[in-house]
Amino acid sequence: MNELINKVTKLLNDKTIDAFIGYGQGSTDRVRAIFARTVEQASKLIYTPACTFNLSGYLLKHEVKHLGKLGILANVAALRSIMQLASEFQIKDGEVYILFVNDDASLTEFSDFQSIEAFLEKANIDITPDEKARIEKIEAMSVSERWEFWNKEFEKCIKCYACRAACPMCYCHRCTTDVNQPQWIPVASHERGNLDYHLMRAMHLAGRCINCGECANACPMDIPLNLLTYQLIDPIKTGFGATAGMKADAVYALSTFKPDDKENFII
Amino acid sequence: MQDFEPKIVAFVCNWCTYAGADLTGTSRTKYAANVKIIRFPCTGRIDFMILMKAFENGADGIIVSGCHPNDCHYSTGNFHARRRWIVFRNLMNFTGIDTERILFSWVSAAEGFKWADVVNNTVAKIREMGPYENYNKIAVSTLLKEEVSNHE
Amino acid sequence: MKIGFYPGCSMKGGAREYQESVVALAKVFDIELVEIPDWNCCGATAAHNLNKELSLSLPARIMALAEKEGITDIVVPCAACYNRLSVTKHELAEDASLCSKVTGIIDLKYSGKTNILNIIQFIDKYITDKLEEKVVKPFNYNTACYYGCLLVRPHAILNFDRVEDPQSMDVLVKKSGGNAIDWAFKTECCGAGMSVSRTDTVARLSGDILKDASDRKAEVMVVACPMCHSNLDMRRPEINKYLDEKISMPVLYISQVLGLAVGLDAKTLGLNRHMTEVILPDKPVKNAEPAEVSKKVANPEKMEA
Amino acid sequence: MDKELKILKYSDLSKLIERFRSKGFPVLAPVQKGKVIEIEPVDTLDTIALDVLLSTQSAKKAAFPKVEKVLEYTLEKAAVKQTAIDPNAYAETILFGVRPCDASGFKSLDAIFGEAPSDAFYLNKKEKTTIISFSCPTADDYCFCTSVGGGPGYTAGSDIQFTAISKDELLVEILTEKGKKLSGLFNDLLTDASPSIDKEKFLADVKVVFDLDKVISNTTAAFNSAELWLDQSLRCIGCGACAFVCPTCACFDFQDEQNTKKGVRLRLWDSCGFSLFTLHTSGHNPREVQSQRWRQRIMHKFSYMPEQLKVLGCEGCGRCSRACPVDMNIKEHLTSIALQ
Amino acid sequence: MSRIGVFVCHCGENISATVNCEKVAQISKELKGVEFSTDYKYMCSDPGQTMLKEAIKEHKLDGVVVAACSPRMHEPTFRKACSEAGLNPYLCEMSNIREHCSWVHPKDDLTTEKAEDLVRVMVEKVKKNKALNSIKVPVTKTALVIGGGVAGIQAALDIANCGHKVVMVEKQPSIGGHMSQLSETFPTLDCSQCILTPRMVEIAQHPNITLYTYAEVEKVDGFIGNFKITVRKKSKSLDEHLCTGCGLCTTKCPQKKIPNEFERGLGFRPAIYVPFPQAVPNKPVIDRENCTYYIKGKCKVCEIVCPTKAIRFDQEDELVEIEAGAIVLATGFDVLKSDFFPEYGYGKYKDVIDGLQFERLASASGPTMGEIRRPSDGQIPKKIVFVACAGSRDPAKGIEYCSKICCMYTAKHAMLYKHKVHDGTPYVFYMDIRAGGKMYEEFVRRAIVEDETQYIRGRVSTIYEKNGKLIVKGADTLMGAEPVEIEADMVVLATAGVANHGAEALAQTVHVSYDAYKFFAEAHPKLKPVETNTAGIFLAGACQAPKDIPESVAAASGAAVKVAALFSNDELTREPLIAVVNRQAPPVFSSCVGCFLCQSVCPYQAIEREEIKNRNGEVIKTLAKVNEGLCQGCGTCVALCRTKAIDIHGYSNQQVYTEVMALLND
Repeated sequence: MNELINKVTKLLNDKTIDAFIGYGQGSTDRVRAIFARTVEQASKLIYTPACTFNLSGYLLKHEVKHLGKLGILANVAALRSIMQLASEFQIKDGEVYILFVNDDASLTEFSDFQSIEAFLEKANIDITPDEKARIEKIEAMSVSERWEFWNKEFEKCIKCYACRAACPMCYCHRCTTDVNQPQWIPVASHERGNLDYHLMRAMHLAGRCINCGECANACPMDIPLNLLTYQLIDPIKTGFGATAGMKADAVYALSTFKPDDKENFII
Repeated sequence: MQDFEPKIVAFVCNWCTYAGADLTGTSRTKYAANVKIIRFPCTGRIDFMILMKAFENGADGIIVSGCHPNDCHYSTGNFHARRRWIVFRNLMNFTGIDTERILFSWVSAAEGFKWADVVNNTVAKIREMGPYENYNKIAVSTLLKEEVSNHE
Repeated sequence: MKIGFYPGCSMKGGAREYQESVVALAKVFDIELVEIPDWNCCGATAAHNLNKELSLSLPARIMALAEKEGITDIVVPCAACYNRLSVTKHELAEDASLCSKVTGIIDLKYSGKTNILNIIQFIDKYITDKLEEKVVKPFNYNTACYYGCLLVRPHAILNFDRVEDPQSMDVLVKKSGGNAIDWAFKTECCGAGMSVSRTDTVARLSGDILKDASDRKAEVMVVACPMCHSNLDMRRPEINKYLDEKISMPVLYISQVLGLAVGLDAKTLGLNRHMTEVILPDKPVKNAEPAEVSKKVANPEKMEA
Repeated sequence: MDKELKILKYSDLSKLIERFRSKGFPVLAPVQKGKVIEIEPVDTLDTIALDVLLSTQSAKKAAFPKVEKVLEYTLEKAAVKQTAIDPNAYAETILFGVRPCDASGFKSLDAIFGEAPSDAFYLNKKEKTTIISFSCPTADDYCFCTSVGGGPGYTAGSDIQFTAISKDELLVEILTEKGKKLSGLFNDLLTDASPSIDKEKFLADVKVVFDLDKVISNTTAAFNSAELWLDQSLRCIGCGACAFVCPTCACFDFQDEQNTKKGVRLRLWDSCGFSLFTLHTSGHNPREVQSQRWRQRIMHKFSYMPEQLKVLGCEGCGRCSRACPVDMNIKEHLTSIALQ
Repeated sequence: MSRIGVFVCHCGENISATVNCEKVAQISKELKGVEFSTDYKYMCSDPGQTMLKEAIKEHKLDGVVVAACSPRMHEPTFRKACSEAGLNPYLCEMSNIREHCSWVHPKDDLTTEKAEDLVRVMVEKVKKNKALNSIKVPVTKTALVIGGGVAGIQAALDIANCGHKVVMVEKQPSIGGHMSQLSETFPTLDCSQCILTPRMVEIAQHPNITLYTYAEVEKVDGFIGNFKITVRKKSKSLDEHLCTGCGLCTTKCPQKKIPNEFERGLGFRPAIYVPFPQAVPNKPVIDRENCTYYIKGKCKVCEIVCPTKAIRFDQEDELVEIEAGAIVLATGFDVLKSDFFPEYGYGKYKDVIDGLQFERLASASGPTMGEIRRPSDGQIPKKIVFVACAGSRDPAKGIEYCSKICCMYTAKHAMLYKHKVHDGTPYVFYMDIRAGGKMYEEFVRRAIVEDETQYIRGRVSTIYEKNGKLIVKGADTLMGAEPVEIEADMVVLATAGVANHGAEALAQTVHVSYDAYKFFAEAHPKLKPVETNTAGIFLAGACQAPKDIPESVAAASGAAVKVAALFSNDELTREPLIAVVNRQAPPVFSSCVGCFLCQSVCPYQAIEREEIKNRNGEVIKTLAKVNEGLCQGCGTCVALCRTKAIDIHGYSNQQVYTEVMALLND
């Protein structure tokens, strides 16, 4: 932890960065994002096993960007977010100073996107066995059981859009939900409005989701939203050979094709 | 269920399937009147959300059809559409939307008979399956009809 | 490995040696052939001219019986039986109402999922891979492979080999160490349908076949059909009379050729049952070295050295 | 009216629900659903989660649901034909087992919706809702009701309040005429309570953490302190979770849903945290950045409402902090404002 | 409030026989926003159109729905009529109640209801239509002709003679195509090369024509009037400017035994070669696959003997960029590979040859100097069998269609044979004789009557060799299906004409469609025989279907006229049904977030980047922008766009959404 604080202090002092996005102590048993702009603030940086959430979404937040040159403490999910955002022209190489805490508490700094790509090649990017089991459990249901299951989940949704706000890939200034000519997605949080919203979001994240799970973590109503996008990861990988957030210059799986893409349902 | 006339919407591309359906007409091949066509320039233009809109507005079945691979008027639109459908179908299936109610097909401008077959088979299948009760419960019309409720 | 075996009438009569050789060959490769219990006539030659439903019900029953036993592959060495079973499977798959009618007649469950294998398909599926390593006595003869009609036609249904110039037996003969000759009568008619009624026609048709093979220096002819065999073998006196020439070329089943190559003796393979005496003089083996060794020699580095 | 004190045997509680239901009153109560606790219609006591700290969402939806139909219309050749929704078409309802902060939250909503022109949809529902609250035996670090004038046994807004005084007995405070009327249904189960019972003994200990007057005055003064708001809200991601779980947030949006023939007008929850909340058609947004939206949230609750409606916009339930995905802790932020 | 007019057409009785048109018009009148509604016998007729125009003026209509036939048929007609009445043509839509309704459903209420539905959908759609103006694009007055056979030559010369530039790209080292291989041509028996080679020379010398031989089209971008083509000029290992075409290198090359493609394998050529003596350009290329230098690294005999030092062993392929306004495809055909017929022994027996090989044998410049000698031993065949329909009209093993040219050239072959081998007997096995054409039937009669060709109506079952003879077994169906056996000395197979090898890949490169046989597809079989479905790309010759020389030349001239017509204007008017990125006032500028995922879906590279700068010149936002000239309006980007920042005119989000709404809510 000291190494991190020392490093960030140095970066701030020598003006390499103007602000550093890291973790700090939060309410009671929580950790939260902090934005160290001074040495004093940097001394509040912590790194504990609870520091698991993906900070990368802040890189595109208007007010955070205005703090100046940013540094960030990135975990694997954040690194993948950065790669994906780079492939969508939202972050440029060298724009952000990226630190990573290794298992032995030492720090890795990434000089460029290429080094992140090399790092990610060896990193564990899979969804957890628990998440996998939950997906399999749903897949094992009948069609109508699945409909019932999701209907029950979506019923709870209050359309607070915490999932969207927490997702690093949901950076559109004008989400489809906000488009009202035509009103593709009903604003109301009734069953239809909720189903439309969540399917739309899952579809828009298909091939872009880097399985950080922030959507589900953010949901105050405890809807397992992450499973919607997670279950598309495997088909996209096996079907199209694409995995999101691995390369800064990747072509999006759904804006390319192979003439021999396999399907078994088109007659 | 005897009198059930399924409502089926067909989303087709202008160059192949729409022209194929024109040929069905020119050949005077008969098919069921339940299917109504909405014309798109290309299958690549067909947004997945429009399929959801069709179900929400009471469609019991959907046909999506365009040019065979390599035959796209715009050369690659149908390839992109195919990927999108592969993914969307996966998602629909996972969320319990009945993928049996959406038929995807390639019907070329020369396949007037195939179009009649596609329509007739789909109508027969949906007729057998009955109205799409699950989706009808949350359809637009349901909200419009519904009495004022106390608690959502 | 449990593979179904449908002998049909020939294997139990005129072509006993065919069955004997198939079973013996399978045994060499540790394959157990299970005769389908309570099998019946396939209806070949006559039934489909007389009564379509009967002609389909007979083979359907055979396949249904196999299904009941949990058999997925049926080996049908007789080309006529193979043809009937395959055609039935095809017709019932194409026409659901016909299928339900036929299953009603046979009163058995029929799914149409059983694989029908002719002798070559059987060998290709289970034996060919291991054939070359088991060859101990290469079948070193000029061999004319004769396919006849029922094995490859109609192509649309059987989808087996090239209709006009089939190659599958030629490949097997080559793998057994033989020289499959190029000749023109591979699929000419042998006259099977007139085997009994018009022996003069048989003599002419089969005679032309034997004559062409003989002219092209064939030492032995290979077949995969009991009808072909009986015409080419049993009708030899009539043929020789028609040709005015004595052709002593023996006619073997493909299973016998492979059997000889893997070292089975003539008796086991039933060679003694042929009408035309099987005389195959020992010949010096040209290429005694196993294939793998020859590959090594072909290594360019070694050659340079 | 003066409050009446009674005792109810815990074992008779289930009879209450049975009687309410047999009279045809819908009963809304907290129900545990996985990790969340929702306020839902119930039929029996055993489905009610009484020993939980708080429901995830507040109880406001009893009178202010997340989706509410307010108008129906048909599009005819020449004109639009409207059919008004009768706001009175709402059954007498019992809101049961909620916490004092939920009940007192309705005070703020009453003030907002009661202001002219008054909102018949809300007021009628509220009028027909009888609230039976349960005082709080426990609290957590997010609770700060005592700092904003409430408390674990706060009775304002409740028609009846129950307090567990032993394993078997509940103290029943009948607080309003509405409560009195409803208690007629279970008078037979009540016995008189000794006036000497010290209710406070059975309540959670919630410390006062800031000076409310300071918060109000400092907030009002801090309108132009952009740095303060930015500093507090840098991590805010602009979702609406805080507003939607809040017992006093009352902002709403109208949306028409229609096909080519007919349509309905719906009232939906909205949140000042959304960037679109104040977006003008021109593209101009008076609250362009998140810190301005955060300022609005705090100022509305602690400056504008006290000033204009004479009520505070906060009950100190802490739901917003618990629901916040990025740990925006309102108690902490208010404390720091008080110390400015 | 909309003022929409609905016009329901009876189409004589084509629609009214099953649809109650009066009722459709009546019901439509009740729809919100419909100001006027009527039905009429023939909307497309002059009085019909006049009625439409008058109604637009009289009722001040701001939208029109014509319920009639397919919009693919008459949309332009009615849009033009609207335009003439002062209504923006893009405020007119058609409901297809003929092809999609009256013709495919029986006469009953459901059919009329469907027609009502289809009209309602378009009424709602047209409310969301926007007035649009057509787009003008400049035309580059250069044509690219792909293929240098007789069709390509004709098209190129015709276009060039109209005063336009032409670039011709030919895959082979010389132009000339199949026609240059032919001996004499039917039905006149004039020498093929004598009539072709002057035109080949004309190509080489024409000031408006640039010729690239040994070159292939690699990439085609752009659109009508503005194609950008990348051509790969394969290395000839030769400096063409220095080479004088003296031919010394070809005589000295030590590699002499390479089967000669031009002679269809009946002769040999060296590794550095000119395909045939009259080749254009008459300069050699090195066939690197067979050149000793490229294989073993030493030789260079040609370089040593070359008097002008023109050999370039290290020459690399060159990529040439061409800008053209139109493309003519003239890539010709190929003959069916004969291994479809193992029973005919092609490839197994040297004396079984195909028709093109026979052409070479009969050609005065061929391997036998025009004498008919069989390949195996050079003997003159006394009995020769021609097998017509070797692959054609044979769905089982060959191709389903008739190759059209074989009947004629087989008759010609028989005649040429008889003219050269007077004591020989030609036999022809045929299915039918198809000799439609000027002087064609007479020509065949001559082969039968004057040249005593034995025509046998029946198919050949098998051909095998016996004692140096080819035994041809067949049946004579006119003689009671008697089996026929002919002991022939040589057999010529009239193998089917098929699409060129690589036609499919080329079609995909230039973005044209092709039929099941891989022949390029015309836009309309009758009315647009030389156009493709891709605007600005035309067809000439046998790349479209088997054609003989006169037909190929006629089609080529047709295509040339189409090109010339296109080039007659400096600008081209295009439909404005294209994608567009929304723009809004600052500080938003657009709902586009600049993720550019749309860029890679665009088949036309029409998505560009637009940088929005502040007053200090700093980039504050990067947005997608659609190039109007390049966009063809497929809309694939629209479906992909998450913020719905891209929309497409004519099929906008509002329009398709409304259509679904209207269709399902009656």
